[in-house]
Amino acid sequence: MSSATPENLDTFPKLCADQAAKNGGRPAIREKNFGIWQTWTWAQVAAEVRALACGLAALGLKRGDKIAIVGDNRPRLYWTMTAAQAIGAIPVPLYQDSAAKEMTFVIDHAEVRFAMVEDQEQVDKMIEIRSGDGRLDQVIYDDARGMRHYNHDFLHSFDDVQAAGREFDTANAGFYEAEVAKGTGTDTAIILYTSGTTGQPKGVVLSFDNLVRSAANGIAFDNLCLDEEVLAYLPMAWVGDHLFSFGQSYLAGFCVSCPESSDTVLHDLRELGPTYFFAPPRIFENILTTVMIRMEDAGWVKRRMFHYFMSVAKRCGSDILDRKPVPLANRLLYAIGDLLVYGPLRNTLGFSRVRLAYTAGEAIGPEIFAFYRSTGINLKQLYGSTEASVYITMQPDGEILPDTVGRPAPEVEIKFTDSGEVMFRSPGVFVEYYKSAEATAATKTNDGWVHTGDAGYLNEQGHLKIIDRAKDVGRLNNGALFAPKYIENKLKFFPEIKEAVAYGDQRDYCAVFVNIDLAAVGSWAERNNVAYASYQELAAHPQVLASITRHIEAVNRDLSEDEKLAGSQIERFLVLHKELDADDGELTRTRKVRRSFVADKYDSLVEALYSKLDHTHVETEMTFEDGRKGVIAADLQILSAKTISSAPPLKAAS
Amino acid sequence: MTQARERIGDTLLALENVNLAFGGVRALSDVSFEIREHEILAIIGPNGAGKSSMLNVINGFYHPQEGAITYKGKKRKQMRPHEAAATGIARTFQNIALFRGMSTLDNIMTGRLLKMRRNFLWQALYWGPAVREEMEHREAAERIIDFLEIQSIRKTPVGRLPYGLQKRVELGRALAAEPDLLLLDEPMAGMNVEEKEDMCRFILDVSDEFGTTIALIEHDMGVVMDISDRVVVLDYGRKIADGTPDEVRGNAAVIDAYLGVSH
Amino acid sequence: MIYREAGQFKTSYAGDQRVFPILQDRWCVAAAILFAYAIPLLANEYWLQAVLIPFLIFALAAIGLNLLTGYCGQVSLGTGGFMAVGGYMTYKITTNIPDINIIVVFLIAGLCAALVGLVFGLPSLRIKGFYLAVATLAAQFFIGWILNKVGWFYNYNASGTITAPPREMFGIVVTGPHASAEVRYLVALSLVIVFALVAKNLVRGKVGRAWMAIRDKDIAAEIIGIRPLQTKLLAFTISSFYCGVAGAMTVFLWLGSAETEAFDIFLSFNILFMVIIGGLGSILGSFLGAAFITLVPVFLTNAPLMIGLSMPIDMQKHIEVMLFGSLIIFFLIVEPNGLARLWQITKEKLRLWPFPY
Amino acid sequence: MLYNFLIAPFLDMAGSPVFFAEVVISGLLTGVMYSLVALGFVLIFKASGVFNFAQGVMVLFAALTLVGLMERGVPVWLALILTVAVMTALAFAIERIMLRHLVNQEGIILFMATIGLSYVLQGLGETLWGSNVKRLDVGIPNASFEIGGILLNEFDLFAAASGAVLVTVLAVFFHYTRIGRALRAVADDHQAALSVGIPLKHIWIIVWSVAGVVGLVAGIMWGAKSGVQFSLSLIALKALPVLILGGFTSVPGAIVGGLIIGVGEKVAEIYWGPLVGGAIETWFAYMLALAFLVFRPQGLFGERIIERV
Repeated sequence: MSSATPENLDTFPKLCADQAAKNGGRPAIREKNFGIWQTWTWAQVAAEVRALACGLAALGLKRGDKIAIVGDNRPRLYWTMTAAQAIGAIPVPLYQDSAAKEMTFVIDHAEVRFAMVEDQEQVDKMIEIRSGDGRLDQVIYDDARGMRHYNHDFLHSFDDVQAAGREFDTANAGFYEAEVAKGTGTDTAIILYTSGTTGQPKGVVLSFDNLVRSAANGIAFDNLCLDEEVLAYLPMAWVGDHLFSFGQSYLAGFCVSCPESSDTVLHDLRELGPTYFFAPPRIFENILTTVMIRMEDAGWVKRRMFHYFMSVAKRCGSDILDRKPVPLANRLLYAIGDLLVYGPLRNTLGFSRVRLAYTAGEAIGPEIFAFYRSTGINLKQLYGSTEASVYITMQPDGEILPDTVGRPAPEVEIKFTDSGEVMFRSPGVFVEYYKSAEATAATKTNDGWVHTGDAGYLNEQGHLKIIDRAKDVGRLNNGALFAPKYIENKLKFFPEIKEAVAYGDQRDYCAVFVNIDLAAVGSWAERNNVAYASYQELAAHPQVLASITRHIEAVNRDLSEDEKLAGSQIERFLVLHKELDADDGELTRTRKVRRSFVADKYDSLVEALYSKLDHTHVETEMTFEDGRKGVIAADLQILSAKTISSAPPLKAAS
Repeated sequence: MTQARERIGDTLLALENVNLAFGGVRALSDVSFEIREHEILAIIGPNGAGKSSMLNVINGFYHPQEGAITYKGKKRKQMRPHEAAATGIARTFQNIALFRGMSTLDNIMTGRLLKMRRNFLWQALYWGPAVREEMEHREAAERIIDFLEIQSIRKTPVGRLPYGLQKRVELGRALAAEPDLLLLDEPMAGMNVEEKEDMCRFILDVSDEFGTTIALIEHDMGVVMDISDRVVVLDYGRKIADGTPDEVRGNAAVIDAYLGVSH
Repeated sequence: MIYREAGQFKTSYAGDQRVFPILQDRWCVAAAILFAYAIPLLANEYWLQAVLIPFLIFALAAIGLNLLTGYCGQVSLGTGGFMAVGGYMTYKITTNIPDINIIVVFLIAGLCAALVGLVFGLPSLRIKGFYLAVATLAAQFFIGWILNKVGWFYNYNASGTITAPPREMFGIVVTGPHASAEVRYLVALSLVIVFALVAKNLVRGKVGRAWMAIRDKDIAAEIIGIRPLQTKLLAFTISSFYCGVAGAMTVFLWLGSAETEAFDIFLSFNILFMVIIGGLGSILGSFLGAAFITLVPVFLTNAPLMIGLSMPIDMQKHIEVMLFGSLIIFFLIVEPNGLARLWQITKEKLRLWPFPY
Repeated sequence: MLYNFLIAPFLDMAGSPVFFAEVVISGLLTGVMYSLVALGFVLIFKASGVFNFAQGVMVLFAALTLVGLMERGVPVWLALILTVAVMTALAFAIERIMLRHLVNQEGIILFMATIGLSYVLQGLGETLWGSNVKRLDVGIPNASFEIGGILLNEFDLFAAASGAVLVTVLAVFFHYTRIGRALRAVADDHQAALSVGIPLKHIWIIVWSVAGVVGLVAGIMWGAKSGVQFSLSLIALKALPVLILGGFTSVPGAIVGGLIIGVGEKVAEIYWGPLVGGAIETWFAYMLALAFLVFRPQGLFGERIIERV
């Protein structure tokens, strides 16, 4: 596959037709449904898209109209994107777990006229949204289950729309081809709303050129080919899924598979055995945690064998993957380990065939990263953003530095502001924030450079290292540099710690909130016969607190070795009585901590951290799983951690 | 919950003066009622009222000494249960009667057996028409699995499933036969609130999506009042009331039977 | 551990319902079959004649009985009788019409046995469990008696023994005194492979499901529309067909000549042991069980020689019987679900390796 | 042909009633012996649900032990006591080594285990006492005499009498002792038996011991009549049709069934046997029982099963 795209294949509808012509008989998309992987070839996809596009046109979708797409990853929803683009409409995918209220904002802001939704759950939201003031002209649904008695005249089933489309197509021969031909690379391909850590979501407008060029560059960089297997399980509204599961598939022609449901992703992953896999660090972390927990329950022989070979892998696994010279003895041991442990492990996790795995979005723990690489999974990091059509920097094969995010991707330039903020310029740079020129101007300069908002630097090998959000990097009152996210990530690398929130900017010292990981700590409790009735009780258990203290102190040791950050070691901390939750607004939908929101919500706790108190009382409102709200109260202990003076290593060196 | 029940149609099955006795024990005395197309009919009554016997009579497992059964407009002669099944009657059981050695999928596939036509010689070769037939029915079974949301236990031996799921699989097996009349013997017995809600939803969905006529026995009055179109009340083998949930609720005889006043 | 299932996904129901859906299993089975065909190059006459040929024949009979007992839940103690029908009918047909291909004769004899099985299956409609098991003994004894009493079955020869006459296929002698053990082994192997596949086909589809339904809950089975009599009779018929073919093979591919005593009740018991020890309701188990029951006596006979122990021959015989009985009891206690279950557990472990669950 | 089968035998019977009576009586007496063996089966099946195929070998084993002891000069009375002790010890061992580990297994597994047990007992008995045919003489008189023209044998009468005594003793045991009542309870419901206060394993040891003693009696009778050898264990195969006729759980059934089979077999053998070439006793009993079962599936004394769903 060449990276250069022929001029006339500048939109996805055109690419779709091209794939249908070139690879018509090859699988294009699969969905696990009714027990098997139902498969559509490129030729079938092209026909489906055509029927749908004509049907949408027949329903009144016009060039320039927006169509919301809401649901889990489903072939029909992906086709809707292409179908809409074919007739010049703009798809606006929404996060499927958003509440109707959150969706209303986007639907209003983007002036969405049509919605293509997955099932009854989403249809109900659309009906609610529409009941306001006549937004949304037409709503189309994929799965009719439970909607037998819905008789709203704006509701249409996918099948009906396609049937109408086929009639329309026959009646208006040449319409579809003409519409597709009208599209050009500079047209808007999609508007992706980023959830944003603060404020209202912004609609990132990406053109076909942005996406097609970026996708092609990614394909060239990693030699992606026709035979890749990809599992599409991340939200369709997220740029990564759009590029990996949609854009690159249309360019390279590989097949994308949709899991049966969000509950069966891990099982489906195991069945499918993708060759090209993307997951945020959180997922790799969860998988590793489960691996460790499951191994704890194995017999001692197996456990010993596992740990022995994991140590072998730690010693030489990454080097073998990177094709570096490794002593023969280690190579042999690794080969045995591959037979006994790594191979089976990859198999049970579904990574047997992974040629290329990426993680991005946040920093991944070095231990976690090393675990995957040493067991023979080519896991790499990339650094990207919606505004860049994903790629900013990527780790090239064989050149993996765990604490960096790699070299600039093809055709990407990067530079740094005086304050250390990373900026980039590339063909993927977004067109604008939809209907907010002001925000666009604040992010994108006139000559096409974009502010990332992240602080970082290039190391001597030319790899980018990200420290923190530029605006979050602050200073303690004593002038020491304070990078909260850097500290939080270091803490989160411990399996027992699920989330951490660090405070310190313009304070006397650094202090943190910690969230325990229920799975990891719960399993520990079970193994050690520690009884607990609730999350809250477990979080306050003295042994848990002791173990968290040890972790904090370990982080302090790490920090003490960093010249710049040695001054911001953690002095006081507490373990929160409830899990930070997106439903309570404490996390974003992509599960990033909203630091200032949390600080406001728990201001009494923050103050307690900076007081002399050794415990404090708190009452918190929370949302339960069934959507009810309630208040929980707790007495929290405030603990102190040892800090390490940073001077000795430097002095010893001099 | 009973929207669009205007589609309730003619009588599907009518029982007239049915009498059933075992040795000297009378199980049913002179019971008459009818089941109408597309409706959900609940049969209620205290323990030992003859409810299960009623279902057993309908599907041909017990043969009443007296009385007539008219099904689909024709007077039915005495028949064996498998003959009744062939006329479109399927049922579930009070004490789960799944095939414990088989997987969920296989259990549901047994519900399709009546519809499979190829003989064993084709099967022995597992070739051509036999395979095609097998695949068609697998697809039908998968639709039921999807409908009942039991995808994740497709290949699990049913013996290992928790009680609530077993009940669901049993419903699936009955549905697989695409019955005209579905008999459910205490479909929600022993379930927790959440499982009951699921089961109610499935029963209503079955009625909605497939238009199946359903007769069910249930003890949970809340459920009965919620989902049924009509209720028949039995006590000591006799019918003491028959009507809409609201009518039955106010019936003095029913109240007596449940409070044990009149006996 | 050896499994690499990731990526072996199914895009059609046909793929999902294959006999061996996992690639590695298919390789193993293919390798095993190849090896089985290569065995004559490695094994000597003794092994073929005393171990491998009887193993194959017993495996076939065990599959037959497993269809009836393991899948359809009807216990039968008449296996020996049905095998005898197969043996005698083959003799009768091939001595009277020598031109019919001997394999075809096996099949016809199997059909005769099937017919007899059908008749003796009739009581299964009314009686169940041990009553039925004992009733099938009637078949065992009656068949043995009638084959002995009616000279027609053994062509009125003086000794009452049936002897396999030489018969050729493709110019190679496959039965009779001059047929080599290798040839007989290969013929038996091919027949067993074909019939094992047919059995698997039967049990994985409609017929097998109906049988298992009857086995697991006969009342529920009838209520969902399965006709109990037809289903049970089909099981008896097919099971007896398998036993009949196995009986024909016993005489023609293994013993060379036989009397009804070769098919006595202890043979019936032994086949039932194979089914139980191998695993009820498993075709693979039938093979494992047959291997166990065939190999244990061979081992017990040879073990004292191997460790240099010598004792009076009758004493050794008694001890053998005792150990055989003890082993069976031991095995039933340790794994009442049979070797197939053991294999299944092992396989599950291998698939999950290195995880314990 | 039809005449030979359907009419001639009956004419023969009518033609010589004394001979017919002798045949019937000898059948009844053989039937008593069948009953004795069947009784052992029923006891164990009733109390533990085990279809004990090894009952036949237990008969052999008991007889072998008795003969073996007597051959070594042990007096009859002591040999009898010792044999009873051995059978009890055997019951104990069986419970300990085998049954205890097979609790809650399916009937067929238990049945197969008893076939295994029969191999063990057979091997053990023959290893200990040798496999040659032995004569058993415990001093039962064996003279013939005539009553009303019918020839009778003292031995047979003695056997019938012992059978009757044994049955009576058992009946008393079951009805009037605490253990007996517990045994009956356990047949109906294991839980109920526990509430009587006797542990299941004791119950099992007791029934197996009793079955061993019953086996000993049967062994003495059969052994004295036809010598003690391996074929004695095949007597079990004779008792099986009795079981399906009388019902697996019915003591009266075992007795009546035994008598029916004994008479039926004898009569058939004498009057029809020659017509088909003889040796029909291997299967006749089965066919008789089978024919019977088709009309009454639960056996003579079994309870009618009302199936419920």
